[in-house]
Amino acid sequence: MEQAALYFATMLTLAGIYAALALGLNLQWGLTGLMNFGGLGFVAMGAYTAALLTAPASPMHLGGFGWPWWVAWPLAALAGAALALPIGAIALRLRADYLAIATIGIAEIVRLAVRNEDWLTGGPLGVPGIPRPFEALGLPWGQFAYLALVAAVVAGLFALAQATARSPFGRALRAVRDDEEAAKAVGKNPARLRLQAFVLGAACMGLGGAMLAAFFKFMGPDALDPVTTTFLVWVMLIAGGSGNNAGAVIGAIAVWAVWAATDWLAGQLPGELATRAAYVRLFLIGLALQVILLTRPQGLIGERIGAQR
Amino acid sequence: MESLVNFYLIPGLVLGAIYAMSATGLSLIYGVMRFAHFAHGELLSFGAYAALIVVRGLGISPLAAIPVAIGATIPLAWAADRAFYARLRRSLPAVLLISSFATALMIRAVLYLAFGPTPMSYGVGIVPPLAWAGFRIQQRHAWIILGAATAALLLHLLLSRSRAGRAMRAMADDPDLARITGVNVDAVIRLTWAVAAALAATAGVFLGIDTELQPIMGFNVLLASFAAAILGGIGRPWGSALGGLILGLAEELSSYPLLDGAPLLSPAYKTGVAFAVLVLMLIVRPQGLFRGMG
Amino acid sequence: MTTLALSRRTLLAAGAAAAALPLAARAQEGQVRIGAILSASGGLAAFVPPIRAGIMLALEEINAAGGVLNGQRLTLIEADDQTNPQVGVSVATRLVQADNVPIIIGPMASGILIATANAVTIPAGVPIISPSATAPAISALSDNDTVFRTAVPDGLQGAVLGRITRERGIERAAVMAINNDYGRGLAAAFQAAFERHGGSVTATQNFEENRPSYRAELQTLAGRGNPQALVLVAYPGSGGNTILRNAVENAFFSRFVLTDGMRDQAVVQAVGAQPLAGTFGTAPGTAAAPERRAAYEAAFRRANPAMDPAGAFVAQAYDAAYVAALAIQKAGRADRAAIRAALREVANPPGEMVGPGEWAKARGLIAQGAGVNYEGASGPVDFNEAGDAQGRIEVWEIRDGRIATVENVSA
Amino acid sequence: MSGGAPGAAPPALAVRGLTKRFGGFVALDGVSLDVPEGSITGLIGPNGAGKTTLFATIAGFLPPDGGTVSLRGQDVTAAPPWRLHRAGLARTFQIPRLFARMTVLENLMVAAPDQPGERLPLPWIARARIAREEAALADRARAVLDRLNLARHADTPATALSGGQKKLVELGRALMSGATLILLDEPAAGVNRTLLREIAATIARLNREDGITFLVIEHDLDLVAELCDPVHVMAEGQVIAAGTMAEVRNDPRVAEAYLGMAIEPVD
Repeated sequence: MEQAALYFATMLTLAGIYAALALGLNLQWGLTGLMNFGGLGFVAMGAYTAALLTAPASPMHLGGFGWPWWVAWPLAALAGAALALPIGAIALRLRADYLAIATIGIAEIVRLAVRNEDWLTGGPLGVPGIPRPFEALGLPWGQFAYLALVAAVVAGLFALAQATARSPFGRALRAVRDDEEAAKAVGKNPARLRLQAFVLGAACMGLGGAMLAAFFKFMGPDALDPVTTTFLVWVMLIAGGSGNNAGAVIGAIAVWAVWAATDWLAGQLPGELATRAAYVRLFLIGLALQVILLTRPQGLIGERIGAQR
Repeated sequence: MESLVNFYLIPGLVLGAIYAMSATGLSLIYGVMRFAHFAHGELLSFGAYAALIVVRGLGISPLAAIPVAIGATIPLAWAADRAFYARLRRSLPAVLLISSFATALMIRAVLYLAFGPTPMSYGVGIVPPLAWAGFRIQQRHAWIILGAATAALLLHLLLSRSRAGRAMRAMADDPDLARITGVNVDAVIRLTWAVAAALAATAGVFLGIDTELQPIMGFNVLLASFAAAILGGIGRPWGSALGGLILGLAEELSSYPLLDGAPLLSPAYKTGVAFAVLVLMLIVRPQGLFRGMG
Repeated sequence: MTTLALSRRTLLAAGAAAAALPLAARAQEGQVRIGAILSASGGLAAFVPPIRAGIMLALEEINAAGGVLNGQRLTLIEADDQTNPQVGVSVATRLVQADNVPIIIGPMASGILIATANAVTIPAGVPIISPSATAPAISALSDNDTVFRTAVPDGLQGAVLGRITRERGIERAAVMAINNDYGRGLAAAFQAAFERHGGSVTATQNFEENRPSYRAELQTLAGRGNPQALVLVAYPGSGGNTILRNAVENAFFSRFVLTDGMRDQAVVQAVGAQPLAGTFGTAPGTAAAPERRAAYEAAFRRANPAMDPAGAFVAQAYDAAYVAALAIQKAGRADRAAIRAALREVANPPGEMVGPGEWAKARGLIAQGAGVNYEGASGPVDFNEAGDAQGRIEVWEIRDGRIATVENVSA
Repeated sequence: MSGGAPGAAPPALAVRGLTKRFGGFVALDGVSLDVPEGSITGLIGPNGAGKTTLFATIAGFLPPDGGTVSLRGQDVTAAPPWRLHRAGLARTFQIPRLFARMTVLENLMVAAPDQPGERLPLPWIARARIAREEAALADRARAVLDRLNLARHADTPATALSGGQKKLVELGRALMSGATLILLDEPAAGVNRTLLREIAATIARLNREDGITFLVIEHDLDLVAELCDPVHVMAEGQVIAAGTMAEVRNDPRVAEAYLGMAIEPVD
């Protein structure tokens, strides 16, 4: 029974980290209509910032300052925001799909830099030995405590996201999303609002990256890939209901549960089929996305008009 | 001088030709349907594998298999449009973009299931290059450059001389106007997919000839193709083609050993060149080299 | 509203089912489950089918010879890490916490192994045996003695490669290595050994996977310091073949030195036998006694006529499965700590030697309480303090278009 | 009401030599006009005359290529829309642009200028204060809806309204901004007769009771005749005539401009 509880705890921890990413994306896309397809770049910024600040000293990469997580994580969020600031200043003037492509490009460049700047990131060898908060408690309590920490962070982010969405600020963001020209006509400055939303969302992603790095206790250039770090989050947000913070969180948990279940089902298949199962799974993710878009484009719980007050 | 041409300019042109064909299709789709088609890379891969089947089955050259690749890829594009994009035509561009990403996953998965992850190639062995006064070019590279030029010529004739091509340009310029002036929108969309898929399939075969076939081969050039399309002004087929050539050359030339044998930029960062150019472009001239539409 | 309620309920049900399934299937009687984390999709996928075949061969032999413990069947619970550490961590969690396996074979890639071991298996005390993770850093994990490998660390292979390259008359070599832990680590080890033996590396270039062309990199390498050969640390599928073709076609290099990643007949098929004549390389070798190796190869060919028993890490995978089974037998129960403690007892001397296909004998010895010492298909499989098998390195050559083992040397 | 005498208080809006080009096409060719304080000024002309471009350029949506715009004597040429909005200038669109995923009430509330709740991090730390401000804002918005006879639609999603009602909501947004000068782009287009009367009456009342100045683009010349004085006529990017409706109706240049282009439906 303890193993089962641990399994749930691990899965929930990962789902919680994804929920943080989905909340960030919801700020950007759901509330403001910014197509950020470069989530990986911001997650990587946060993850490496936290990794280098908390890991023990090492000649293989910069730093290893051994700082406590509660100092490093806010700085990781800041690092995500710091990356978003110049990108946003350049790219947010552009059409939505340009932003999508530009953000993918930035994410690629971040990935290349992480892989090649050995002095900073340890290159392909990554940063090992990242401490995980509460691991000193051992199993199973350390695991549960970490889950509680992630859950608390997500709850905090959720509360902030709700306060943002329901505030006049959130209303202005939605105005920019629905109709930029009309937003200008009612006195909003779309460029400024977009930049704020973009940077806030990126901070959420940076924080998510920090939690991920601590969970893996390792961060390397292969540890983040676009499918699981960027696109899966999109699936989660769309499935849960973009524009709705609760939708983002529920989408993250639901899609992660399905993802984990398909992995488990694949494991039950005999030998050769199991190899192929990964591809069947890829196909099913695509199909699920299409079915959601076609039959329930607003997601499980869509944005509710007039529910903000 | 010879080494610059042989090892940087010609490979740059070959890569640029492949980017250009892919970017032109993306650009046409964007012009007519107003969304960034993320499954375009998978159209390349699909065309390449379709050609592989006949190359292996009939023992013909991959160049001769291009019609087969085109013939297989066009129905695939139509099917994706029919099944998904057509039903979302009235949605936001972002929704279509996400849908096309989902389509990409599905096509890629099918290719993996059918052919597995191991790279495959059309031919075996090495063919010596054609040489002329120190300049050398691989035969297949000559074919690719010629083939891309032919494709560009055909596309030019289609867009400028045929009624259907003009209708396509009209749609791209102003969809609503085109609609009320009696352009058959559905026919234009079908034609656009056909042209884009044909270009993608050909580019896929070329990529396969130049390197190897893998289900993700198309996705690997997709982002550079987008960058090329934006560079040229998305929605403008000629701008995109030129953008492709520029990026291909820029990517290869970025590691030219100008100073004392050390490359300008570590080749490890080569894939970043396309995006660096793109970001610069967005700062300096966001509408693209040649004004984009819309 | 009804559709919403309905879909919410469906979703909850789906979620609950997803979570409950692993529990329902746990611990079926009459079998002992071994976990395996392989990179069935993603960058290393091409290596997996023969490696899986190696593992399956060991399990089938053991099951056919009476199974483990009291006649229980060994079954393999597989997971695909998609060559991605993040996925690796989550599937390892599933194996450890939901499927409750007592021991895991894999993961294959070093980066994935480090991530999963740190995050999942070390805290849970689950022993893992990787057949193919070769990064030197793995030896240094603080793992409570739970991380083992039958693969030989890159440091050893690089040392041998450096020595034999020099011995074969090459003084100046250019190095091109895939830009990951494997490529960088092996290239560094090669350079150290090559220079120690009086060679010099003219230039090193790390390359990104899956690029359409590598001419610029090759031109850069060929143009500096007049190298006599190209040392290529790569996998065929993620750029290795393309690099060889680019190099041959443009006459950048005519001699190639390769590593285990490129020890694949498909490379010869793609590039051609003639340009690769005289190419040599290293791989984790077999230090196995010839008759043990022969027994394994014959059995493998019977079961998998289309695959190569000498493929990269295949024998290591077979041995990993075999040692795992022996440790379970020795421990007397499918318990993680007991198995971990038994691993060295069954793999290292002292004890009576048992080899591939000799399960019944090993079983008998263990039942009598006698010591056993497994000598496998890849080598003696003796784990040192770091959990590394002390293997040997194979030197191979391409002769008449076929890959042939020349010798097995110790580092 | 007529334009102020020289030397009197500056006009609400003064446009001088405003020019706007799109590539080779000259959309505005040195447009000059005054909107006297307190007037309902009309702007008519055939399709493609540049009227909507003029609105967009005045309101800061398009950067002008030449000329000046001043608001009550202050130069606001090329000022961004949000600055003009704060200075009391609001515009509506030819085809109403409401925020689709908001209720009618929210569409109005969002238009209020200088909302403290739009400045981070106030929404996170001063929740009570924001809630009070919001309640007051909602009351104001309801009062505006009352005046526009839309109170029963307060919680309706904006997309569910008829075309005429959307026009009214746009007007309501302009009122919420506290604008003293409103640019109305075809308030009567696509609106049924009954609602049209209501809109006309509302504009007149707002002008009379609240002293709001209007510049109105309108094709319904009877409505222009009823509401507007003075009236400016544009054709091909230029102002070709100005005066009372009766005066411009009899101007031969105006007749020519209308005949030379597609004939307008003049009832």
